[in-house]
Amino acid sequence: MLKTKIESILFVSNKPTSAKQLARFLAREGEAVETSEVEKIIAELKEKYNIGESGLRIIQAGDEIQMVTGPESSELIKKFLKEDMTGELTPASLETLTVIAYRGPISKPALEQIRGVNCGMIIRNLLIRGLIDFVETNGQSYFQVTVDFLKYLGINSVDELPDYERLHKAENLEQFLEKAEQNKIINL
Amino acid sequence: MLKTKIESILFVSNKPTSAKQLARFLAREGEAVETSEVEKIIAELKEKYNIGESGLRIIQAGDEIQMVTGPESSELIKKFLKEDMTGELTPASLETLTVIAYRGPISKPALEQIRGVNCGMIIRNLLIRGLIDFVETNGQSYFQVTVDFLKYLGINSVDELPDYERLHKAENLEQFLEKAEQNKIINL
Amino acid sequence: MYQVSSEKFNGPLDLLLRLIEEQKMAITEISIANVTDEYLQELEKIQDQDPEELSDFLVLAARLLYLKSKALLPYLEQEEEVDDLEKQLKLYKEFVEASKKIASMIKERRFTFSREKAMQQIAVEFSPAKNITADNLKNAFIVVLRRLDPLVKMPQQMIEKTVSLQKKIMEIKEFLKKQGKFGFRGLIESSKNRTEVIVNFLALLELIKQAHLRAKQVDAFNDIIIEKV
Repeated sequence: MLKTKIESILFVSNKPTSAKQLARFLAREGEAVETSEVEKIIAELKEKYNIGESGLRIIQAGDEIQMVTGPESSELIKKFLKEDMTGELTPASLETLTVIAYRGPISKPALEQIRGVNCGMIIRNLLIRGLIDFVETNGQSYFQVTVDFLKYLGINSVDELPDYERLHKAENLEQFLEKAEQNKIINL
Repeated sequence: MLKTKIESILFVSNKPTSAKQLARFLAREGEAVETSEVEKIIAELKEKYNIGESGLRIIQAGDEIQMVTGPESSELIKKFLKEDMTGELTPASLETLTVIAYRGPISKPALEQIRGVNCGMIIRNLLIRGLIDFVETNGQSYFQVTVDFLKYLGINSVDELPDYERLHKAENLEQFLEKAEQNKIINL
Repeated sequence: MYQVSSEKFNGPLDLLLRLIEEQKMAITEISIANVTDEYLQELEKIQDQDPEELSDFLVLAARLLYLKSKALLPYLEQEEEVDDLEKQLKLYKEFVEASKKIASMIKERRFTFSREKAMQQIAVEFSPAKNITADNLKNAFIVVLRRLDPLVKMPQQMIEKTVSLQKKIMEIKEFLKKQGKFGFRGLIESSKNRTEVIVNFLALLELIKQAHLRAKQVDAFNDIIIEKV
């Protein structure tokens, strides 16, 4: 169904798109369709979302269309999106931040091997909170703590963290990473 | 309208959330509401999105809920987002994942009783890939599949798995596990 | 991460199930007992296995031999506890079949997607938290390091030579040549770990089966005396 497909695309798309762009994308993917047909479907979707009780809208400015939340929720949404940025760090977030502080710059795969769980969401949250950032080398991102983080702790660099020398190069951690690398699990 | 607000939040949230989290957030924002009320609204929203022709879904794994695209659009959306899903699973990982999907939340000993083999490493790998997570009760970890697992299979919740009812409550399983516990004589 | 070198089987139940299916038999106590010899042959081939996993294979071997030797050692029959291997294997098979269905669902590639917040749409704003303190970080890191310990130690155990069943049988035969008889308890107590306990037990059952030795027990609580036939 073309309609459900367009609905899905509007949902995942973070930026405005147009009927023309959509028609072109669909054609490239083997779903040849006229722009006018896409326009008709968009009109139907607008009816579905914009009329009556709905938390979602399809808005249009000129040719640009986008799926967004309704205006009555906008204050709440702003606060919801900020939720992640305030308050205490969860134990899992604190642990992730710690590993990045003591072992950074570190790749996501290495970090996940050390913690033994997926860290995608937490990394994103720490990035948004400005506690970590990353450098890219050979297409791989390496995460490290930010200058703001250091300042907040009142130190000039990570090696001023308590017991840094000993913990940073802890023997079992080195052995563990060596094994992990031998097993070709991670690219360090 | 609480319902449109929850709908809006589910739309903007890029990570899974739960009825409890939503109720707590709404309460903080001056919209005192019971978790059970939020659960009722979520059930209504599921009906709105998951039934009939729709490009969007609301999926649930354990307590975690997320709004996602419908599986019919999979190929197209993948191209649109230029995203690639995770690689292959080994047969042993897939088998472990299957038991967790049907029987979760499940403890490691119970899982190993069913598979007849130590599952430590496989659990670790599945955790790192974000396909399972765990809840702790009385110091025991119980593993369950995540929303990411549902997204990988294109289903709305585990009870859509083939034969779910039967395998989830597989005949005699409870007694069988209990007996295995008592029969340590044989397992030494 | 430390992948088992022999990925041939997804564990002992998988091996057992395949052996029974090769014979085109239904899962019954009899068909299970019938593939015991084949199971032991396969077990001999499995080497360099993760010790935890190997001991799982051995535990099942012991259960199989127990099942098979019920006829040979009638007094075992009297023990009321029933080893429900048949039920366990049937249940395991259900999940194996379910996992095949899941595999084919994944092959259909009906993935669904959630919305991604575009990073550039969210203003990064330095937002620290009260629980970010140097001490908390240090303590959290120590917890992480401690959690790695068992993972680092495990592969070292792997280097330890696996006790082979065949070797053990030879050892017991040699020992009996010199001693004539010995106590079962002593044999179990001399074992260094769980794996060896099971191997010793297996070797013994195998020798009894092949009628190389005989087990005698005066009453239920006395040590079992093993004698050369």
